[in-house]
Amino acid sequence: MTALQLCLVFSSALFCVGLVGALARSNTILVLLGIELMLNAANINFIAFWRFSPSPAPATGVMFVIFSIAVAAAEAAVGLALVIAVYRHQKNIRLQEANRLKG
Amino acid sequence: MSISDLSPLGAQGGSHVRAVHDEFHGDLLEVSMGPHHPSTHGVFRMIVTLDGETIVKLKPVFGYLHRNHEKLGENTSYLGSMPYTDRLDYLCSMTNNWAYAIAVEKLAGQPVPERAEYVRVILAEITRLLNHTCLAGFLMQDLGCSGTPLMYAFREREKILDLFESLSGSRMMCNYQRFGGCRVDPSADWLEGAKQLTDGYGQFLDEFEALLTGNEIIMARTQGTGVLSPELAVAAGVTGPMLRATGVNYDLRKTDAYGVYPRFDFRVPLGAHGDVYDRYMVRVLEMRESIKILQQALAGIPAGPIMDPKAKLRGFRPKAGEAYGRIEGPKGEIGFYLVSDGSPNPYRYRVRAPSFINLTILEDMCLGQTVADAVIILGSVDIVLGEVDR
Amino acid sequence: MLGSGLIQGLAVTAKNLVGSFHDPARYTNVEYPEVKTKLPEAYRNFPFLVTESASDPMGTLRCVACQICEKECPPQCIYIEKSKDKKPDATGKMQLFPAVFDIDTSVCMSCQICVEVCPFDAIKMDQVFEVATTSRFEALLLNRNQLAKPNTYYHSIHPTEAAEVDGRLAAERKAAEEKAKAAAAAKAAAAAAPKSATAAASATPPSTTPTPKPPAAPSAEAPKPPTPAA
Amino acid sequence: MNAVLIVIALVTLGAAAVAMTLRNLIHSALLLIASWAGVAAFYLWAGAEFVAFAEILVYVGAVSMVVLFAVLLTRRSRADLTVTPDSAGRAISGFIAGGAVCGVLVGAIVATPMGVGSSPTPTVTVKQIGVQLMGTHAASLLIVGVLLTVALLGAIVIASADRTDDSEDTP
Amino acid sequence: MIAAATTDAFLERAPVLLRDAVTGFLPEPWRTLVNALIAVGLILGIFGTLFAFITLAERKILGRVQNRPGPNRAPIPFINKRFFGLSQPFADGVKSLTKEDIVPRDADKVLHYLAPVALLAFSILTFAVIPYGRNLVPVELDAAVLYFFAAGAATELAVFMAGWASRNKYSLLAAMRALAQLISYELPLLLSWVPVVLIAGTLSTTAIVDAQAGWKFGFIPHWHVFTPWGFAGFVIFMVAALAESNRSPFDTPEAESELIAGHLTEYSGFKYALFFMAEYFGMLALSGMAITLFLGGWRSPLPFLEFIPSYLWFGGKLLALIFGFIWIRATFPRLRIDQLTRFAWKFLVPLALINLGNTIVWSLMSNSSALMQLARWPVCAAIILVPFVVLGRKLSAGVAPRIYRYA
Repeated sequence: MTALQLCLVFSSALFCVGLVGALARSNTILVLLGIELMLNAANINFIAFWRFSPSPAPATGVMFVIFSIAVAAAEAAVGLALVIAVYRHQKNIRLQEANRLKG
Repeated sequence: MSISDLSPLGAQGGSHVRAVHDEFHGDLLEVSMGPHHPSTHGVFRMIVTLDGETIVKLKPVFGYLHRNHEKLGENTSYLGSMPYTDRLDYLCSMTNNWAYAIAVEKLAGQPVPERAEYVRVILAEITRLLNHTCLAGFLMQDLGCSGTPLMYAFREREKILDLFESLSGSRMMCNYQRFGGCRVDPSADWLEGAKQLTDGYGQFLDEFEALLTGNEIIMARTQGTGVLSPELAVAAGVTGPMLRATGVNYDLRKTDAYGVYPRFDFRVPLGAHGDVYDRYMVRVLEMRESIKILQQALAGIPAGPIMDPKAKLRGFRPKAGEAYGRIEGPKGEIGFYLVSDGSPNPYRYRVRAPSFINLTILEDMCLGQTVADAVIILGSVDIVLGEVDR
Repeated sequence: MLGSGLIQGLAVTAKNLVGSFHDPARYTNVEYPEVKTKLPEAYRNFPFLVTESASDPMGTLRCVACQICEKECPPQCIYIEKSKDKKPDATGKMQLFPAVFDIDTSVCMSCQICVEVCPFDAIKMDQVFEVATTSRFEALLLNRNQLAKPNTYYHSIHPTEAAEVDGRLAAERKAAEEKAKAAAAAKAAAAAAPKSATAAASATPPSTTPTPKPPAAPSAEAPKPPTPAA
Repeated sequence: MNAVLIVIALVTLGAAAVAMTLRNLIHSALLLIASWAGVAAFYLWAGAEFVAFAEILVYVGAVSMVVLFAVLLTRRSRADLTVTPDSAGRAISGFIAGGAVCGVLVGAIVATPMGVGSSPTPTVTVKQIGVQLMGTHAASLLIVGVLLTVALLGAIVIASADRTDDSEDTP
Repeated sequence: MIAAATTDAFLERAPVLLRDAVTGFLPEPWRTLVNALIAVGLILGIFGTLFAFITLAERKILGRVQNRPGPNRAPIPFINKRFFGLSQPFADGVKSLTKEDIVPRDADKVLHYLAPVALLAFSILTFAVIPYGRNLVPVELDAAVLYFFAAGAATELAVFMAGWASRNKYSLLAAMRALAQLISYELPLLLSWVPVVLIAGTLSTTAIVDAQAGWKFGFIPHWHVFTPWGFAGFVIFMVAALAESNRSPFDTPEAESELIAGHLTEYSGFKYALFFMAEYFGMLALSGMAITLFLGGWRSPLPFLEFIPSYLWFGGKLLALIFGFIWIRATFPRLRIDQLTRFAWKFLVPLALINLGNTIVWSLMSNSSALMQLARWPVCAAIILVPFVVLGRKLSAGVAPRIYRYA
């Protein structure tokens, strides 16, 4: 297996860990963290392809990751704010119980 | 419904508060501050219920230093209670002695020579300097100064304690006043020492204030913190600088005009907001007035006996009756209520301890404030646990 | 402007930092075990019993076991047992003496009331303050052998007060001798009326005035062992 | 070279996997931070220094704090930190879905012939990144800036207490 | 650089020469490794010793400020001389090593154990990129400043771990406070050095120090602190650094009078010592970074003082900043946590942002005529001073000395 393939396997494994977490857990915070892991796995792909591409000059992968991290930070902030808002309304953060649109 | 609506009377018992907060707020955290918390001024304990850092309930617990003071007073001779009064408010033994002596003198109809009255005023005002300086130091320690103001305060306190020691033999437990005068006549050297202390104290206060009074952090921390309304203060029987910081003009030195105080020219500083900053500033200004009183008293002290020659030391049996003697102690009105049945021991002996009564409104001042504020509010009340728990 | 008060505070601390190196008014510390400040004359710690002679402390105790101090002591830390026999005191009068005189210094609160009420100047306040021991009970309970200290020691710690007391005692002794002479001449009865507490009280308070008052020796009344008040 | 990568990958994956199965939320969050640090280590390994430090700064320094804050704010007692066990069905279906995706992805990666890029480690200096950000990607930078601002404001609005609504909505 | 190194005095080159003498005979890959190990050992040794004596100096200075001698009793072993208590740190070290390590029964044992280790590890990591002298930077990184703050950002995690794992209500409150405080002050801390990066055009610490070389008129060094934006940035950086290193007046997480010892309440013995050490390391590292960014790094302030080796200049500046930390601690009381965060968000962050704009104005004006060169001083000073006064007024609204009436 080449280094690139190793990186990609690593990234897909991380993606699946995040996916399983997001699907299997019912705690909203853990679901959010799972999604963060999936985003990180995607970033790993960008870096891996940039690192092993035949012509890495333009540093596009790095740019992508920088923007991706910024978006992930925004997502985490909004997501966790939502978690707190949900908690404020229904006194717990179990995903199944957050089933009302209003309030 | 806001936090301020949770009046201390409405929030009887934890269950009510908990019910309210389960609906509207996050979790409540119940913290037991004390009795071995670094800034509870001894062994005071506050059971504080917190919403985040905001206090929604505060239950003071005291009695860890209870020594049966009043019952002891009923089983000890009149003279024998004098050293015990030293140990009430162990920073201000001189004023405690004086208040007790006044009560007994009232009971027995014992006159006091003029020189002794002057010496008593001098010692009481020096005690006020001592107490207020220490309090400012402790308050700043509670505010988080790393000991600096406290050490300056203690440096000056040391000079005062040296004076006390050379006069009465002990630094803190002076046991100096007697019924009908004072135990020892202060020498000319001693009076000169007191004069030097008085003259130098203004300079120390200037430096102390330069360090603290204009400090933005201190102002931000203390202004608007722990506000006490004059109505509540009067209703709760709060006295002393605590009361005057709310703007109520009540100073026993003026209202009772006991001793030789009417002969001295001094003013009573009053606060306007009743917050921690006012309490601190009123004390600082009071110290400056005390210096004025001291200068006048030291200049005008007459010669003469220090003890009434007819005063009895031993076998002292006042006729049956009752008396309440009070003075303006540094912490507030310190009073002793005595009932005599003609025996060598008082039939009833009761202390009106200013720190204890000033402490009763702690919860009202702390509600809605943060933990950090609770500490400085407690500090600004100026308690000594020896007096609170008795 | 924001920060001016802070800078003022910094200036004060800087002044103290520098001042502590050269200004003795700021740096008032004494490093205790090596350097000790002079104790003021009035300083008091625990009581001791005055004896007339250092060589025979038990024989020359001024204490006559009248038990007034035991009664007046607020924390009741004094325990006295009277002797069965009598021995002559300084004035040559036969007196009782304490067979047991214990002070529990773990209870004593150094209030000096025993000194004030003593009509015989027999108990005085000591200035020894380094009294830490390893044993909580035995070592803090002082018996009369440990408590007895000679008059010269009393002079060394409270010179003014001791001089006054000695003068008064000498005057009393003289008065007693004169009175005894007069009594012998007049063949009067020996018993005197129980003396009032007032005389003792006005005579006892020690004074630190630079000009000690001349001992007001009541020539009419020689101090007698007071009949303990009920 | 590959050994370092494998170690990094195993540590990262292990931390992430354990984090996703733990019942103590604080432990989960802290382990996830470890796994993010692992990802940053991977970036360092790959030569993307700037990205690695940015990852640590953003994830370990900021996102983790927000997560921990959220955990602390949304718990009612200490016992609440251990979340109730999830339903077995949900867990099993999650594993099946995750496993399937993993299988497909790994299969595809292994089966695809990759051009063995034996090119030297590309270097990208901070200056290059800066020039690119301000030049080629200036528009994206602006958009991301706006996005972050909006997200921040939105988060504040969402999370800030609106106590007036509370009274009617509480069951 | 090379030319400078050859003309420099022997002392200036001594560290590098010494290292080469020791490791010069080793083959290449080993040599780098050994050099790295030596660097790590030196940093740990020097800063460990510095930590020990700074704790002593802090207590001594605090003592002198408070008109007392400070610790002066610990004798030097075997010769039994006191020497102003110079061996106090070693006595403290022995004490903390031999004290019983108490872990609360309900504590989260693993985290309780990991927290001090993590804190120390992260704070030591930050030492890697500070240039301690000419040619004396342990790791030459392109994004060194970013690395420094990334490693520093992780320390708050350790504080949280400690507070949470202790299972103590005071510790928990402290953990929450620490999080709020560190998040709040991370922002002004980061924003305050952006102008430096903007002007120097690099994130590398050595390049930033090089950008501050030279003197104007032969006696005003080109340090960033001697510009309006640099001075403002320095002050903001130091205030934020005080908060980041939990020093008075921002020591709310371990507020002694409120929270006993905050997150350290349940720590004893060596773990406590590790925390203590890590906090001082954090303070040292932040001071070192402040020197690098604003105070000209290891450069001497005046040309004729250049004969003093660069690392001594760095050390001198470091000690001066540490003295500042101690002086501030000796003077100020503590802010409340809400005032502290308000100060960060409503005062420091806007000021730092304005300072960033200020820097841009500065650099735009620097390319123009001599008149503009001169004019940029008052202009930039005004740009930062006016907001300072206005924001300060708003921040301290309703807080003022009062006039008191007398009855």
